[in-house]
Amino acid sequence: MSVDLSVAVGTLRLANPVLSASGTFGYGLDLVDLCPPEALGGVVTKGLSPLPRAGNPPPRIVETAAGMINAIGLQNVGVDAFCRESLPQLRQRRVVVVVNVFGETMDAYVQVLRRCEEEEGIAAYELNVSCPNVSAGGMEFGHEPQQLERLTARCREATEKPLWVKLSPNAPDLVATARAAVAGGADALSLINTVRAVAIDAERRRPVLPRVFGGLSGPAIKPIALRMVLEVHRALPEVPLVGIGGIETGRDAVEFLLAGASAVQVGTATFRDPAAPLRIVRELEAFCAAEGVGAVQELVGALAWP
Amino acid sequence: MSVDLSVAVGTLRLANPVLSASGTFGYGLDLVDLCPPEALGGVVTKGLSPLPRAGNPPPRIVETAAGMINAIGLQNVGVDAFCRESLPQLRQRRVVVVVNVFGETMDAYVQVLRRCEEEEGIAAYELNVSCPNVSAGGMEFGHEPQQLERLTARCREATEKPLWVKLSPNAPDLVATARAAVAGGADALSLINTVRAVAIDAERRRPVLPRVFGGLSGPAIKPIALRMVLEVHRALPEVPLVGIGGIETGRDAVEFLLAGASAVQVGTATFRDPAAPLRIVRELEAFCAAEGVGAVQELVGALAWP
Amino acid sequence: MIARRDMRVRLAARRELSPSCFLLELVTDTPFEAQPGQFGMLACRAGRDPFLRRPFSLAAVGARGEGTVCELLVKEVGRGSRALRELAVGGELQLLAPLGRGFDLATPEGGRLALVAGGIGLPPLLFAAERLAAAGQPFDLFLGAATAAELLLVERCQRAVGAVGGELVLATDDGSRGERGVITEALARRWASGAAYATALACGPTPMLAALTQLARSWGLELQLSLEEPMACGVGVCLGCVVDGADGRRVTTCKEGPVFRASELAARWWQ
Amino acid sequence: MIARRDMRVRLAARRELSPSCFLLELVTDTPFEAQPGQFGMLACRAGRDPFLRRPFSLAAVGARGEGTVCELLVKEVGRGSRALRELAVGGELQLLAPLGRGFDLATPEGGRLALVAGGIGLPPLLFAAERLAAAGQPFDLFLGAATAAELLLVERCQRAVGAVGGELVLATDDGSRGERGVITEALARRWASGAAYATALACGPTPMLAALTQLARSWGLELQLSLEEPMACGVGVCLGCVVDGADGRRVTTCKEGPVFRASELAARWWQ
Ligand SMILES: Cc1cc2nc3c(=O)[nH]c(=O)nc-3n(C[C@H](O)[C@H](O)[C@H](O)COP(=O)(O)OP(=O)(O)OC[C@H]3O[C@@H](n4cnc5c(N)ncnc54)[C@H](O)[C@@H]3O)c2cc1C
Ligand SMILES: Cc1cc2nc3c(=O)[nH]c(=O)nc-3n(C[C@H](O)[C@H](O)[C@H](O)COP(=O)(O)OP(=O)(O)OC[C@H]3O[C@@H](n4cnc5c(N)ncnc54)[C@H](O)[C@@H]3O)c2cc1C
Ligand SMILES: Cc1cc2nc3c(=O)[nH]c(=O)nc-3n(C[C@H](O)[C@H](O)[C@H](O)COP(=O)(O)O)c2cc1C
Ligand SMILES: Cc1cc2nc3c(=O)[nH]c(=O)nc-3n(C[C@H](O)[C@H](O)[C@H](O)COP(=O)(O)O)c2cc1C
Ligand code: FES
Ligand code: FES
Repeated sequence: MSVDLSVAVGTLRLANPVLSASGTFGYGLDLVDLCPPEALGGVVTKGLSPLPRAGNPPPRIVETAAGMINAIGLQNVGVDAFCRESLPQLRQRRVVVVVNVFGETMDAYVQVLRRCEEEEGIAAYELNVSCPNVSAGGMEFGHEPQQLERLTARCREATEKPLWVKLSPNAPDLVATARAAVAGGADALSLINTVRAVAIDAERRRPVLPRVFGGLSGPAIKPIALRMVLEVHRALPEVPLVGIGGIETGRDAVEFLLAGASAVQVGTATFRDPAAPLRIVRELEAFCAAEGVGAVQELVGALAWP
Repeated sequence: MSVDLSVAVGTLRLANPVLSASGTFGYGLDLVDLCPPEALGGVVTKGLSPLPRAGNPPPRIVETAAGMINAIGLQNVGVDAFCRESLPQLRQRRVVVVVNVFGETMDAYVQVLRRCEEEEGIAAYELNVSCPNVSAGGMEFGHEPQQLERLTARCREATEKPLWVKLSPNAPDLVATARAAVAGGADALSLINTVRAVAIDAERRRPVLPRVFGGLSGPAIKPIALRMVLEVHRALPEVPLVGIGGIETGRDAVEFLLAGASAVQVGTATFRDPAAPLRIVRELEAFCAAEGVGAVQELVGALAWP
Repeated sequence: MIARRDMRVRLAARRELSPSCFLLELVTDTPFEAQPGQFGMLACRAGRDPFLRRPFSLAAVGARGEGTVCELLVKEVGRGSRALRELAVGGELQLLAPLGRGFDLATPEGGRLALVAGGIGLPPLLFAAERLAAAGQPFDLFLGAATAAELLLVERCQRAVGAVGGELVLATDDGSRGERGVITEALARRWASGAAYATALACGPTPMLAALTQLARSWGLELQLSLEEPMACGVGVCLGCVVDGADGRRVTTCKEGPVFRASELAARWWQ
Repeated sequence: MIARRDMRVRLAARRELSPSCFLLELVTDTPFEAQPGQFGMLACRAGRDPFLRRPFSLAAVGARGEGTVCELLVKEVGRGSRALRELAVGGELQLLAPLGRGFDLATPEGGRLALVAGGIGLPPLLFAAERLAAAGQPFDLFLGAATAAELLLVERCQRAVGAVGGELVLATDDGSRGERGVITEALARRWASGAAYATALACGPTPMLAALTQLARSWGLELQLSLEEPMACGVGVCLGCVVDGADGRRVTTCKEGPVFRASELAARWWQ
């Protein structure tokens, strides 16, 4: 049985619903031999800022039970280097590119978008709003609905391409931030980013990470991510969602689709299995074939509510 | 080297800092052969309500990566049966008993406390406030600081014994709820309860749990629990804390102590290893001996902040 | 009550029984005993994946040297059973056993037991059959499966039944071996032709148990059922494994079961 | 560049080398090759525990039949290495290899290489030594450990060194074998008595590498260091394994390393 894997995330059509998540697939070209990016629904870039950033000092990662904590600190080559060095190759390979954007001020976000708008071959933008808003005292953009609405609206003005806002699971009120992003003009919401977490070195009596806090990812958080997708989908059933958090298998992807996601992103799983996103596409296809699902799109939001 | 394992949680002295967590050790007597309750710092009972409750329909549990989701629905024998059937034996064994209390109204909490106050052999109370407040429209007591303060104050009037309030990780503002519990008269705060989560059956396209949502526990949540203990300890350094969430080893216990907990509770780990709480006491002792820690109490809050 | 223990066990042998099922021979240094129908909680792999232990009915328990050998029959369905399939012989696991309430094997004077097993429901009944055979108590064994290849350990079952002059009745859904159709129909045919049993002991898929309960009620046959529910602790502390009891209480399968008399369970459990 | 592959490998043998260290012989059906200093990301147990793969330096890679045999030397310190200790022979694992940038083994005309290994830093240097021996390139090997029992594979090292007329210098902190003291002091004594090296290749604990860097700088000796940093992906996509580079950039150990020339690293990396 042949399965139609294509999905729509708002107006954006994808050949299949599996994207690589930001920060776990470089700029899309590091794993061409193990996981060809053009075989995926799309690739979300490492978060880009106007200028290159060195990120946090090491150590930056800690293994946890069925997950890991990272504090990379948004190291990136800067939007300009990305556009010059990676984008042409991605374009040539016909990769669906979603540029992940962050900044410490609203202007910084807009700068990244403006620079990208000069280029061909970008399919959509994803705003990483788990970033301290320097002008508003360091509170994360994604934690305060009014700030988030303004940020989204500013970015909305800068582009007509699909604009995704990536929600933080640490926000006091998830649904309120979701609504704010939509009010500001978001076309879709991606969720979730990493969960705030700490690791402690018992012998040395100090936090493992120099900045103490980091973000938890991997299968450990899957049940939380799935819950959040379901909550946002029930509150805002018309808004396209992109599900993220601990996805490791085709079946995991199905669960997120059923909960209301139109597509999914695979992050940490790629560290354990560099071909994970591609494998998940195949497993998803096999699942649909076995269950008699002709088109993956049918699964989106198809959860029976008891 | 002999290690002094005793700790103080406010005015309550415990022979060691390891308690069994509510809902994972029955009423303290089910595992006397595998994990003698009198060898622990204490035992926290399954949550008690004024009358017996049947809890949720099955299925009630789902395995997840390094954790599980439960929706037991607070099945319990009722406070009266506990006081008649279990408490005398616990008393005889000189077990340090912490009664976990919940209700759907403030009066229900107070009723449980009043009934317990008639008995000897209860060391402290722990209020489970992750319970829908029926009179306030179903919002959980632990999610709204004002309600929580009132509930704590009402319970405070009913007893002079140590009163612990168990915080929910799902509250919009953890530190605000912590402050409210303290303002209401709590002697200590236990954290964390389970994290709201969902599991989906991909083939059947429905939630695994009949009530859809459940609570995630186990090592998967440890990095989140540790972060929350650290956050509350930094905001309220004078308030005794009891750390809970994914503790499986003596080293895990040390991490919570360093983060600011005066004692810890072991929950889900007991399902994988019925002797886990006792093993953790021994591992903690071995850790201290190896690291030259003469008294466990020294570890409490001893994390170096970078 | 037989003392339970959390034991280190070593995989001494694995034998394929069918395309999906295999037998594990686990040995331990310490002696232990169990009743048919009791189970153990097995950590299927070192480390945290799978996270929870899995309950497995004990299929045989006997002395070997100073220690004990314990057999499990396992059907490969998911994470835990797959880990058991992959475990190299010589590998070690942790087993907490024996747990729960087993079958009551006492037969009323001159009465006869029917043992009814569907698919991977065989293990507790194999244990019961071999115990009954050793004690010289008469019984018949009804063994059903989807297809011939999934009828497990038929010769061994035959030996146990034969030792007490009983009958081994086989049935497969596709008729590839034994009678065609489900095993409860085979039992009903025996009953209709006069085979009166004092008690039936059964384990198998829920539809089989449901059909059996209906029949037993209409016949006035006493029935003991071994149930399978998802379990976290296996020792009665998590309340994860409950079923609805006849008295309206929710009862734990791990501690009050896994064997229940049908009369102890809520009628709606069967609908 | 040699193509990397994510391969199924089977544990063909495990050999104890010291109280804490052992050698694994992993075989795979597919041929692969590697350069000394390159590493592989090994999933140390089936399932999710440990969660991340662990990087291990390749200690030897060679053809066996149609496939390849690859040796690792492992020190038992935590979850991953313990799982490797427990893995039954015959068990299968997943290995992504070869990864990263290895040593540059080219020797300037008439020059001589010094290979310096501390403790479990031996594997990449053993690989280098056996390659150099096979190619007839002269080198001396300096091997240090805390105590005699932790000096690994001494005879095998001796054979490699002997093949090209080089010297094997041993040192232990407690003087139980070879020279007393740290291995860098042994190197310094050789240097002082006129042994001029073109380049040193080194792997070992950070204090050893730091001491070596100081010495090399004062001597004007070119130095290649194999670094160990915590890694999540091993392939350059997570940015978890960075160290500070000489040019102020943070460079990935897994992709731009693990072998760096000392001059490529920030001076403060050594303080
Ligand atoms: C008291 C008791 C005794 C048991 N005795 C035995 C025994 O002797 N032999 C034995 O093989 N099993 C037995 N089981 C079942 C066993 O505990 C596991 O549930 C089973 O091995 C599946 O675990 P898993 O980790 O392989 O699959 P999981 O990863 O836990 O499940 C994988 C998927 O399969 C589904 N599933 C679970 N069980 C079954 C099933 N039986 N058939 C089809 N799908 C299923 C799950 O819903 C899930 O979707 C017993 C259970 C109980 C409660
Ligand atoms: C490029 C590279 C090559 C490597 N090659 C080898 C090799 O050939 N052989 C080898 O044995 N290891 C090698 N390692 C180290 C290896 O990857 C693991 O870090 C090591 O095996 C410990 O993993 P674990 O899971 O056993 O311990 P973990 O559970 O990860 O760690 C347990 C504890 O030990 C500490 N720890 C980690 N590493 C060490 C150490 N080396 N000594 C003391 N304590 C430690 C950790 O901080 C932690 O507290 C290499 C690392 C890198 C980056
Ligand atoms: C090492 C690492 C780096 C990440 N960097 C980014 C980033 O730059 N921008 C962003 O929006 N999310 C980033 N994330 C979050 C992931 O995109 C994803 O939301 C999260 O890890 C949860 O998914 P997972 O469990 O599949 O990894 C990063 C995650 C990890 C593990
Ligand atoms: C099956 C189960 C039942 C629980 N019942 C209760 C309860 O009755 N009252 C309560 O306050 N917490 C209850 N909890 C929460 C635990 O006490 C603990 O806070 C939580 O599981 C996190 O700790 P852990 O990861 O060590 O299990 C329950 C947890 C589980 C897994
Ligand atoms: S499995 Fe925990 S009570 Fe039965
Ligand atoms: S380990 Fe991921 S970038 Fe090096």
